[in-house]
Amino acid sequence: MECYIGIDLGSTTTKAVVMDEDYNVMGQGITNSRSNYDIAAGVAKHEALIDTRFMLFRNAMKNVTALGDKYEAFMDELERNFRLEQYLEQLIDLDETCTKASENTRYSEWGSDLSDALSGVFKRVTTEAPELFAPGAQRKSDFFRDIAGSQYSTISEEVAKQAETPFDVLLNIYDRSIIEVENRIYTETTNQNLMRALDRTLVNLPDLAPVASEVRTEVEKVLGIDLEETYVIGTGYGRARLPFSKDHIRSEILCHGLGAHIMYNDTRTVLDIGGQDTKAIQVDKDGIVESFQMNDRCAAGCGRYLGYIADEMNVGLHELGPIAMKSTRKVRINSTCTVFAGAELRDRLSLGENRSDILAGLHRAIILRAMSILSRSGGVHDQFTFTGGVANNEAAVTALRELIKENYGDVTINIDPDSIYTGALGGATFARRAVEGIPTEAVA
Amino acid sequence: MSVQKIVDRCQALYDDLDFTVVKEWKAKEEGRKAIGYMPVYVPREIIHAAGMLPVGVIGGGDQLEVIHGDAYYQSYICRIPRSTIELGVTGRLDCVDGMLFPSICDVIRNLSGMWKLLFKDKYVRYFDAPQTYDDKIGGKFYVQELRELIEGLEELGGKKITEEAIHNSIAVYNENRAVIEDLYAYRSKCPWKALTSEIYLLLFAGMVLPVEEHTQLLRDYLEAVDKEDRPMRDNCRVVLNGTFCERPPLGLIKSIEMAGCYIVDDDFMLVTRWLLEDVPTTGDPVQNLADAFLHHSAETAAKYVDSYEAKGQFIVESVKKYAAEGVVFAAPSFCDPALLDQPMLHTALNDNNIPFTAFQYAENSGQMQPIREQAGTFADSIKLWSA
Amino acid sequence: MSVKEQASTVAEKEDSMWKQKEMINENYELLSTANERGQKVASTFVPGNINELLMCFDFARNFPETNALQNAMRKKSGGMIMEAEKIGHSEDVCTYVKADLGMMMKGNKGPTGLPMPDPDLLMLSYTGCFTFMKWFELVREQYPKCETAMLHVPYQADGNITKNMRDYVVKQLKEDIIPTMERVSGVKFDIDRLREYMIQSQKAEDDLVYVLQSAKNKPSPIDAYFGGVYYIGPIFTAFRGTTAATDYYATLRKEIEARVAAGLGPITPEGVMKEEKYRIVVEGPPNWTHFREFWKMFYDEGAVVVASTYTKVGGVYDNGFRHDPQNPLESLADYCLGCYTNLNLPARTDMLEKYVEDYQADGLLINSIKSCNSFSAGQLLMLREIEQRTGKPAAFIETDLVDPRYFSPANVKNRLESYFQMISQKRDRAA
Amino acid sequence: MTITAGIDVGTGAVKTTLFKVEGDNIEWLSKRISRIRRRDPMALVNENYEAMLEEAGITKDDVDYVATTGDGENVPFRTGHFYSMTTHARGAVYLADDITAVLDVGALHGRAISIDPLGKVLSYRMTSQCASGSGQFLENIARYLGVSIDEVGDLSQEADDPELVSGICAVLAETDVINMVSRSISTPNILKGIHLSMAGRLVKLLRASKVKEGKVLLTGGLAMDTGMVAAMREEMAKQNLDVPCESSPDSIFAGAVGAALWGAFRFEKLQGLGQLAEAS
Ligand SMILES: Nc1ncnc2c1ncn2[C@@H]1O[C@H](COP(=O)(O)OP(=O)(O)O)[C@@H](O)[C@H]1O
Ligand SMILES: Nc1ncnc2c1ncn2[C@@H]1O[C@H](COP(=O)(O)OP(=O)(O)O)[C@@H](O)[C@H]1O
Ligand code: SF4
Ligand code: SF4
Ligand code: SF4
Repeated sequence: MECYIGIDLGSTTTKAVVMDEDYNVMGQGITNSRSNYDIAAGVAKHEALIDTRFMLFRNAMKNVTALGDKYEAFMDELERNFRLEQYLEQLIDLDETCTKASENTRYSEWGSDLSDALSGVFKRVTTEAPELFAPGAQRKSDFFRDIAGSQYSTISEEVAKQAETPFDVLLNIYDRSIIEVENRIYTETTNQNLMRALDRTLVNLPDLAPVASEVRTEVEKVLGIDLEETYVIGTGYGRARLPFSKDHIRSEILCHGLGAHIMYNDTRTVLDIGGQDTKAIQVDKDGIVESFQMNDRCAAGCGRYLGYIADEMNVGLHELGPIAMKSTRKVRINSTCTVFAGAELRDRLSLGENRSDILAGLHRAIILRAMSILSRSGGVHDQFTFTGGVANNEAAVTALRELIKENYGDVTINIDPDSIYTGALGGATFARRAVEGIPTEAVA
Repeated sequence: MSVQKIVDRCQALYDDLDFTVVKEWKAKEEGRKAIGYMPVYVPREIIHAAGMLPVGVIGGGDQLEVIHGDAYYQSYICRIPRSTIELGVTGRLDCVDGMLFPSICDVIRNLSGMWKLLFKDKYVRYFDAPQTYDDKIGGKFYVQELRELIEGLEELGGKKITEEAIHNSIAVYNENRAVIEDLYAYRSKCPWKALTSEIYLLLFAGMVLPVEEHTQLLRDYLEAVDKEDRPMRDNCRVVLNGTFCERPPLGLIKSIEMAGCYIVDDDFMLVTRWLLEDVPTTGDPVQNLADAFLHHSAETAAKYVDSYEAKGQFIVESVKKYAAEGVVFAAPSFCDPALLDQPMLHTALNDNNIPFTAFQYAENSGQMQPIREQAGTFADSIKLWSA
Repeated sequence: MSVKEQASTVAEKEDSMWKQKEMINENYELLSTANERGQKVASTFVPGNINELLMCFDFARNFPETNALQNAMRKKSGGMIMEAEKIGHSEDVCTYVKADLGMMMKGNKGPTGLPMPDPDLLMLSYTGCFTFMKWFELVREQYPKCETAMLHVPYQADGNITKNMRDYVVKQLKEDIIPTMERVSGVKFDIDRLREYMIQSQKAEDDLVYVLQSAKNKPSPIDAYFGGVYYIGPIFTAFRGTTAATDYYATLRKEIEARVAAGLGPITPEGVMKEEKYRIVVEGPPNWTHFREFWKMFYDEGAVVVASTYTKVGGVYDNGFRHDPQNPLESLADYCLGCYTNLNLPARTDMLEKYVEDYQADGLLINSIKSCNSFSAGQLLMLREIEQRTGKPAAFIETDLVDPRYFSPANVKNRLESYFQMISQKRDRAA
Repeated sequence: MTITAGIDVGTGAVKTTLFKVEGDNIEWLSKRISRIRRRDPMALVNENYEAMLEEAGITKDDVDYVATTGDGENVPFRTGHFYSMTTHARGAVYLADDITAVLDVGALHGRAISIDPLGKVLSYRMTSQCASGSGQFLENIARYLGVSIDEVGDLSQEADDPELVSGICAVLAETDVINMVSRSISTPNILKGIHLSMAGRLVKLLRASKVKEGKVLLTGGLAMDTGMVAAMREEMAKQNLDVPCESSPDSIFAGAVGAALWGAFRFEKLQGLGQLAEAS
């Protein structure tokens, strides 16, 4: 199958979208950005190709009529099991890497206590793994670094209390090892993991026994399809460092503009809040960029700010929005300096202000900055599309809706659950067009 | 009236971002007009003589959500023009019929042009002042500037501004200046009674109230506060400098007081104390205003000091006059005039063995902890080590 | 490649470049020996400079702004700025001032390494920038005995020069500045000498205008920003009114005429530009610390600057103004009043609009300078106005004049690339 | 005899000290430090304070004066509060001899304080809003690089070609560091680069606070970082600031020490005046 791929190398996350020759989105992949850009791009692309494969499974399974109403349950189980296999595979790697790291002489004073503590930690992390991927389970993040990291640190804090090994040492071993682990791509084992996930699924869903062999054949058939990387376009903050030629690179402004246009044809204004930058883009009816504005060098009020806050409060990024939504009273916060956000938070908490209220104020402060950038780019025109990671945060979205209404009246606001992929979608579209020979003009 | 009541009233005026009192004043009589200005210096007497209300516009403070204003300014430009624009584009300044932009700095100068582009139907004037103080040269230029202002306001108001009217207005403002002088003298005598956080609000009230009413309000305050029994604290006495253009947040003033400093002189809303002597009420009033400006006006970073020797003497004098123990410089971030001026003032203070400390603020600064710390250390060092 | 080498790659191409380099070096040499030779020295600012008048009193002319930018191109300004910040200057204020003060503190060696003289007169031509006033107040602290002459040039607040403004400036010249200069220099004022200089000024001004307007050709034979800053060098500083300047501009004009005839594009540090893909109007001063790197971001993409406002800071000539030997003092007044940063925002906006139209530009780029409130405050409104009035796309970047810390190559390049791609995307559709 | 406690509530750690002062005789009874690490600082204050009293074998009632500093204004049982620079100055004079300046580098701020021999603050400078030169930043980067905080110093000193960070903003500096890793710059060179960048700013502060002779004592958490101390020395030499720079093993306690000692001073003064009740 011909695959047209867009990769958006962002400052926090790297996203990839796979498109087929008819401009259908086949798969999406995401990973955390890291110092090795090639790896980040590689992992995101790999993830998107896995997602594509799942799309093909889904299509194929529809043919297995015998599956009937068990189709959904089957796909869901298969996917979760696959994620679990993937997680376990990396966990084993992490365990080995940590163990090796712990043999370093600098930890020798802790002796065998350390290796005991470590193996204790990993035993629990591994035992608890299936729960994380149980049906309906909420994960704090989609990234191995975060999921494993939070499991590891919670468990090791407890372990450290009982054993004689300080928490700091355990944490340090993790910090050292995770870098190595996340810089490996596990491409070869993907198919094995899939097959293992299938086995697990068939065990977990005994009802399916009658159709098991038929399902297995279909899965194998899909695995046989070659996903050919026909054309790849890179974009995003780190694009200059991608090993791509100039023809394969587009500015993130154009990609976001086009991506938003593809998602919502009538979009005129696009706001993207990512980890380190905020962009306001005005596009015309064909998705062509009319003007754009970005935040200046100060990173205040971008997504990373929320990251700092979440760290400071020891909650997951996903939980920030819901906490802020509980706010009942308005608190005005003026400083959006990312670094001092934590200090302000503490200041306010010590003055007795409520956590939800402060968080709501912080979200509003971020959106206020975005509003200024929007205003600078020429305001908000119908329809308005909000993209980037921060669009996943309901408190940010709520503040945005309020402020748009206050300042620009009734405007249609589009927010796609997949909005974080907007740039990559634009990139994939450019990739498809490049092969078709359409320079930049919109076809949609 | 009790002190609390007066202060509450001023606080309400301070918090009102919609200039309701101005609207009310205008509504009282058909055809009334209001003229906005940045309260560093403009000859309010002339606006008053035209029968109009001078309205001091000093940004939006820390409660205004600045959305559009930020769209017009880079991050390295001070706050006040953005909140002023915000007030303008959100219609809050619709109640002023014209704006005067005195020559304070390039930011305000350029803001005058922006106002022209943004509010095409308003009277907008950049009010230039001479930086050379020879009567025959700078004086002549300034008199002509004043006359052009008079003509402009006459046209806007549709009626002549008589000499007599200007004389009267000068008298009214002389009176206002005199009460403010009393207020400052009183605070210097009993800084634990007339708190600076209150004086600041009182001066702010003068930005939006008719001058006659303001004068009365100040008198009431002086009378009421003298009767109050307020605890005296073990604080040191400081002159606050640098706040002449962008308003410091009230929290900043309170933080300085809380950290152990009594402010005994300041440069808030200088327009109220710009002219240092009574302006004569006989003779050519325009000439009188020009003379006062050229020869008897306060020093700020916005004004050229024409000799090396005189530079910084104004603040040294103020320290002596108000028996201050030190100077606290609080300049708005990115304020070129104030920040470039400071090293020279530091030299003058050093030469006179006057201690000082310096920090920056913005009208919407929320974090007072570093400021408390710096002011507190300054106060600690004066308190622990003096005498 | 070092800055010196860069300059020479540019210089190798044309005679005018050599000439200019010599002139500048010579002036630094003159300055370095002025104190010993007993020649009086005046320091003054580029906008609204009264060079011809200073020459009437035999003053050697020192331009601190030029020193700062020359030091920046030689990568020396960063250290100087730090030096000034160490003695308590804020990070927030204009870096030209700090570079100048820092240079004094670091032994007062000029850009070419020669010592800078002590001034005898601080000619504070307060035109179009408030910071000038503070700047010389600060320099005055270093030279308490040196006289300071203030020439206050009022702002063109309503977009025109009123009689009151002109009279005020002329009166200051007559009654204050000239007597001060006579006193400091010991030379008697001779108005005919001033007239003679102005005849030279006029000629040079005519040629400069030709050169700058040659960018209306397609392809443009010059880059009116990166090349332009070289072209304005002599006339904006110590040379306006000298025959050396007149010769320079005559030579330059011939070279450009030849390029026009041959249909050549501008010369860049890497040779003649091949294809003119984008024609841009630029508002705002350039960055000097990474000048070459900055320029490269343009010519690599085929972008030519066809008009710029920075080349009007030391005098707006393309609207017809010339120094006038018949009315020397009045024309000096008009010159000062007419400098670019002394124009109000509506006038500046009109000027940009006209440039975009007259030079058939693809759009406007604003290089917003952190240091300079005079230029920068209000630029975002100008940008919006130009977009609306011309329908052409505009873009905004932020750098600084001489503070290397504020030039973020990746950031600037990212925005420029996005901007150029946006122009081409729009153009593809139009086609 | 006066028993006095000093409590320094920082943004990174809570430090407490206990002293017995009798005229010129100063005896350090006990000390405690806890990294805050997202815990409630006030709970840590209580915990530390009680542990400290227990260690010294005294009760709350034996303490004559409890002096807070840093963010300790809200500690309910304090007797009085002194501001950080006042206390760091006093603490420095106690911790080392012949000090003329103190450079306090904590979790968020840097402060340069020039003092006289008795610990009087003559002038000072603080880092501005931006936080790129702070302990927290270094800690974040260290975690990112997988280096523990007590390892940072030694690694930094192994650098052979340090790479400076542009350092306008901590967030962007973080990106800078990620870029460096992607360009395979070694960990020691990155760490040293950060140290040097921070030191560059801090020396600027020192110069601005008019330190010319004598000796500088580093206080606060980063004084524990040998790489930072080395970088400070290098930068001072580079910027022609010709004074020695030292750190003390108890540098991180400087604020708490100073607070306790000022507390004793005030206690004696107030006792003399008979105004103890009002002490604040
Ligand atoms: N599920 C989520 N819930 C809340 N916020 C999120 C979520 N996912 C991402 N974010 C926010 O989005 C930011 C990253 O956005 P992204 O568009 O990926 O940035 P970039 O393109 O710069 O890498 C994070 O800093 C975080 O604040
Ligand atoms: N042993 C150590 N080596 C290096 N840095 C340290 C060490 N201990 C603490 N720190 C740093 O010191 C900081 C805390 O310093 P401190 O002076 O207590 O700051 P604050 O007073 O703001 O809490 C922490 O952010 C940590 O990075
Ligand atoms: S430290 Fe804060 S204020 Fe400074 S640039 Fe970074 S985010 Fe902006
Ligand atoms: S704060 Fe300073 S720079 Fe800003 S407008 Fe006022 S005087 Fe000008
Ligand atoms: S503010 Fe601008 S015009 Fe003024 S000195 Fe600085 S760079 Fe020059």
